[in-house]
Amino acid sequence: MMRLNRDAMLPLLFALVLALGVLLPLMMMVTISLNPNEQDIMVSMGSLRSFIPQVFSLQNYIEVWTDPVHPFARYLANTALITFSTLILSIFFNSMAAFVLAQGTLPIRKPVMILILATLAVPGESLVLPQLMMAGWLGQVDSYQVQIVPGVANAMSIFLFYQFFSRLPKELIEAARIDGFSFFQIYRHVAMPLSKPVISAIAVLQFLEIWNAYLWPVMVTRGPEYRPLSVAMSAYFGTNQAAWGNIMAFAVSMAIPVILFFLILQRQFIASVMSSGVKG
Amino acid sequence: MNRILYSGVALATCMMSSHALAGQLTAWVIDGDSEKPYFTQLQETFNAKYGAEGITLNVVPIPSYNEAIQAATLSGGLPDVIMLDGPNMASVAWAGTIQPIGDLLDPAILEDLLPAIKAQGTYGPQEEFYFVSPYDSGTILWGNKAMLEKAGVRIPTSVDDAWTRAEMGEALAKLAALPEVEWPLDVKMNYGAGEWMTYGFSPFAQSNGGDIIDRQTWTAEGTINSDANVDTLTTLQDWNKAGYIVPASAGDNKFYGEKTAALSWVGNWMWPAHREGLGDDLVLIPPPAFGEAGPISANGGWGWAVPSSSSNLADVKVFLNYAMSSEQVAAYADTTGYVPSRASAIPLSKTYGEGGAGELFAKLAACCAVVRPVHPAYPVITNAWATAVVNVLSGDVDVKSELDRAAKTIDQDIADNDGYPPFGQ
Amino acid sequence: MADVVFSAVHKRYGAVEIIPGLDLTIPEGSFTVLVGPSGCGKSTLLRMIAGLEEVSGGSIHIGGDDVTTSDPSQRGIAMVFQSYALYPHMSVADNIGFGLKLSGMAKTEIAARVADAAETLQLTHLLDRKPKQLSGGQRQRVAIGRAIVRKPRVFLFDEPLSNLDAALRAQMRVELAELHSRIGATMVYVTHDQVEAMTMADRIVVLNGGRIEQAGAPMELYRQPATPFVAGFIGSPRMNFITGEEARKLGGDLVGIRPEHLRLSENGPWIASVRHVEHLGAETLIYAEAEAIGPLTIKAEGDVALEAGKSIRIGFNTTDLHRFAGGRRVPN
Amino acid sequence: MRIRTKGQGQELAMLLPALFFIIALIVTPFLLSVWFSFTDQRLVPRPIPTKFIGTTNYERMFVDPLFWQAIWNTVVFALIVTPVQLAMSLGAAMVLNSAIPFRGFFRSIAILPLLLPMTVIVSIWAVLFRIPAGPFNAVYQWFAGQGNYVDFLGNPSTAMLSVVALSAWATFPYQMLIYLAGLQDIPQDLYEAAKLDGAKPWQRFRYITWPGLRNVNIFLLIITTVGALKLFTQVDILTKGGPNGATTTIIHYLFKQGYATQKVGYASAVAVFFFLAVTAIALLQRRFLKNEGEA
Repeated sequence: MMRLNRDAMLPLLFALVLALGVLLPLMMMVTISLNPNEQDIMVSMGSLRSFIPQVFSLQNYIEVWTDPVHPFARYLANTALITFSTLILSIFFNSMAAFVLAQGTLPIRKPVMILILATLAVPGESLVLPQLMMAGWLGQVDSYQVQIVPGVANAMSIFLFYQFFSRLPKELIEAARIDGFSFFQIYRHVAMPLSKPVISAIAVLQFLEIWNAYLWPVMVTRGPEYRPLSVAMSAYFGTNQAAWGNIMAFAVSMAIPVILFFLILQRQFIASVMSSGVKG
Repeated sequence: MNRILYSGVALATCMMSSHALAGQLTAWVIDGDSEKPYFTQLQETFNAKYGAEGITLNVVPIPSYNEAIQAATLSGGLPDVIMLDGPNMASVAWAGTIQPIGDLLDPAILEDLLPAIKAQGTYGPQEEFYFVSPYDSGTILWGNKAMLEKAGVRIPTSVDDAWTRAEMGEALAKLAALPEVEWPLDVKMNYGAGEWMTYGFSPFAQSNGGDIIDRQTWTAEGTINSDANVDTLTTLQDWNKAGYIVPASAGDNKFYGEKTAALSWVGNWMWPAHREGLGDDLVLIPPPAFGEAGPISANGGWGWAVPSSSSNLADVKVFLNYAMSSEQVAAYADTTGYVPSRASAIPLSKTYGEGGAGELFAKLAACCAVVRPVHPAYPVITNAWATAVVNVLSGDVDVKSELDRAAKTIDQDIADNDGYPPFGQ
Repeated sequence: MADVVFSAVHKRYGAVEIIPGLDLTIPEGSFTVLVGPSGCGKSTLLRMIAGLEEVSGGSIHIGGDDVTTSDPSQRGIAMVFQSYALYPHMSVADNIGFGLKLSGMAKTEIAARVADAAETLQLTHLLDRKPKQLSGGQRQRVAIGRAIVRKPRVFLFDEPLSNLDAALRAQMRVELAELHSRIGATMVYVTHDQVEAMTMADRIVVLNGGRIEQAGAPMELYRQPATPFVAGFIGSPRMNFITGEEARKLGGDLVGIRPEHLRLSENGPWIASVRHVEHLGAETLIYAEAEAIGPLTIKAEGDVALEAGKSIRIGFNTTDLHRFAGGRRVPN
Repeated sequence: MRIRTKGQGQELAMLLPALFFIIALIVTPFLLSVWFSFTDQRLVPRPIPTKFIGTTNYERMFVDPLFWQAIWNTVVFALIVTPVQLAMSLGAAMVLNSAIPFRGFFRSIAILPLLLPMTVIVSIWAVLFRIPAGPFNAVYQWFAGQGNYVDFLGNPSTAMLSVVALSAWATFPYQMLIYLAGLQDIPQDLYEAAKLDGAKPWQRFRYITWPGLRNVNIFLLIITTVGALKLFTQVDILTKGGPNGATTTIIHYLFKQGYATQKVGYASAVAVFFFLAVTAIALLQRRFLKNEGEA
């Protein structure tokens, strides 16, 4: 065992309080999800029993996963497809544009940059209604693309890439030009390989944003064909009688991919969120 | 195993386009636990009967149904047949999203429909038939017999001896005094400011001589904020202040689950849960007479409509007449606990036939149901009223000014839409 | 022919003229050092040769070809940067060979050239490493290797030694000079350090404010600086300057004499008091205040026993005086 | 310039896709909503034509008490949640930056709320807030005695505070991570020097940590405030803006008007107002903080 010095005792105590504050609600989520008996869930809510699993039944999970009206697998596939398509397209297009803005020679860079900075100030929430109508006019409502494309237009992502690219050493770019790289090749072979930290930062933040998106998908999807998990989950609240066991099983099932994704990328994730704003 | 297989089939059908091939019908239906078995049955029996003739039916339950319809309306992706909530029909018909179905339905069926159901489906000054519901619904007071008896409260058995408002207030006071009772009356505040607030609370207003809009002039001012309505809602507010009403955040199960509420004011759909929860203790009590008009029950419900974009009308006709056949209407009622919408189906129903447990519901539907206003502004009307009711029942707000605001909202909307022509002309 | 010829080259940034019309020929095979204080335009000049900086007017020829608007990679040049500018994500071998790969050279040929350069620079055992894993001197060599493999007509160096410590710098100076004599290509080298210029160059171009103050062999600049600026810039410690009445007595508006040309002398003409003495072992630097003349630095051979406050007399040969009038040298 | 026209063509090709998306999906809808705000545009097509109605939408908006209530609620929420969340995040960051055992493990745990979708978090907290016997009320009853309870979500005076608690819990790890980065940027030798000078922990915080976090604080203050002004999801699922409008926020109001009752024109007026307000607040904060920094 590690020897604790007195200075570390108080912070450790706080850390334990913090961990409990975070974990208790989550333990409750898991506990309820493992309890197949709705009546029992209701009765035990509020007592210690709702935090420590008494039964380990996967019945709620099986019900959630095999519900024919809410095809969990389909929702999961939709969510994954939407999330990863958005991520890939967003990172590709936005980094490319940011590289031009940061290192290019085009005279329109300045007005474009001002436009990007201005759009950063537009709250996305205030745009969904006109966006919805535009999607309607274009006949794109209820599709994958209507959920992917708006996420690709991301001024924040351009801005973060721009900050990173403008801090690339000038000499590195020049060395590449002397080596005979075209502008695109410098982007592709020099800038992008060096951008792993900022890519993972943007990827993780956008992943969370899209994976958890709620408002827009509610508005543009009509059924399981294209709906993501977050909307499917809220449908459980719509029925008159909330089945807490199923809701929590759904919640756990939805959270697990995110937690896995996070565990895989944990180091980059922490580093990236930390670098996402402050240093700019 | 069956379940997994079934979900696979459902998944596959979901992935298929909803646009109709000839002979292939798609119907969107609401995604409710109590309706699910009926729709499964509907699809199976329909396909068994008409599959050989080359007509197949695909019933798709849609979660978050209203949002889905809105999205589909915007994108033009509506299927052959949809379900709508009855009072919203006028708004959708006005927008041109659905088409009249009076010519598709067998005249014998039209003839056989309960009057209130017919009224619910009839739109506009031309009185065209746009919408047909396989069931009717009603609200009722559900009671916990043991508690009522313990508190020494008289239990009415028919519309004629229904409680008066004063009597109900006394009953609540007595029930509240019981140690096992936390809040005596559950009025489903947990449903939120949605359709329930109109469905469930406008009957009290109508019983007291009020309404939510004048059905001749289509103005709300002077009707929704009438003295009668202020009086009605003030009583409810007083009951809430006295601690008689289960609060929104207490959850759904105080009456049938935890049994800390003695009465519940809610519709037929809770029948299965109530029956299971209370067993022999469950007693059906007619709606209270809030005023001169006596007991009033809500009515109406979800039903079938045909989008304007639907072109496969020959097959749609087959489907509608099948879905509205006496057998299917009775089956819907028996599965869900609702009242059959066809007079000829009522005797077929186990629950609502003579001497059935739900006879009271059937009688209410015949005597005391008031259709919610069939007007394109209904979504705004119900929203304004529901907001007022929820506000009144969740705190110490001024009833009159809440209702004044509702009146203003509604009249402003009607004016904004030029009176919703051809209405108001 | 791979000489570099500037003809009437201008450079402007907006309204600011950095280089106001400059003519310069850098002879083929020379090791030419562009030297001057920061902001004098020497880096701009180098970068214009490389094509990293556009020319606002005039033309640049390399080996007779007009390259004024050519792409950097088309000019037959290679450049070594101050920060080395190695691609951090590539191995040493890839860093050296990537330019060749882009030009479409066969893999075997690339490998041979990389091996060759690595051999020359003693990098063979480091070829698989990433730049992060190398010391400063090793990185410097990789940067040079990247230049060598291109077999350029002209090598460009932009202060390549300034990130190294003193000992390594001295060593690299020697290595670069050897490299030059071995390949014999034209080398253009930018530095602000006159010691580097003096030790490595066969030709020095002193720049000031975008103009050429003087160009010539190192000792020529030392012996016969054309302007007071060159006189003050070349040589360490810095040349002593005398102005005013005393200068006129000696034959110019401004008269300079190098510290190594002053000596302590019983009968020297100038009387001074010692303010500070630096003992360097082989030589002694004496900082003194001379009557009517001002501060003087004297570099004396060996260890001279003196302390602050002492009065001394200072002598010199008049042939060692550099006289300037109107900003130009007055011939002796 | 005469050179590199080919290179510039390539640059244009690289810039245009993203620029197109920004213009098509942000700039165009924004201009559309400015236009809509002067019309009686509806969401779903209707049989009567859409009209230009001047500033009617704005006039109605400014006299609707619900609108002002929504603004008031939003401002109250932002004013409470911002300091609460920042204090929480800074505290957590300092704890997780100190030399405690299993620090990495604690950090991983602290980040969990950030990984959960808001829908999931809301469903968990809905259980926590339950009456009369949810976990929070169980704790309350411990102090206040059996039979007493607080209707956290049903009581207008506690509903917004409940949303604050939930929101702070849900997103504090983001601010915490940025604080962690900020703390790690403060040179360690400053603390050592302060210790040699005999500074107490509080003084070390006051004179080294706090000034060292200046830029981080400005950044977080702005993004937390702006984020708070956009409050919607939690409220929409948990309280639907109730009770009595106590948790109606601007965005929730906008949606009720524009989506539920389909009055896109009116909602656009709210959106334009919201945009102006958010921009003004961000600019004011920035200016104010800048001035303070220079003084």
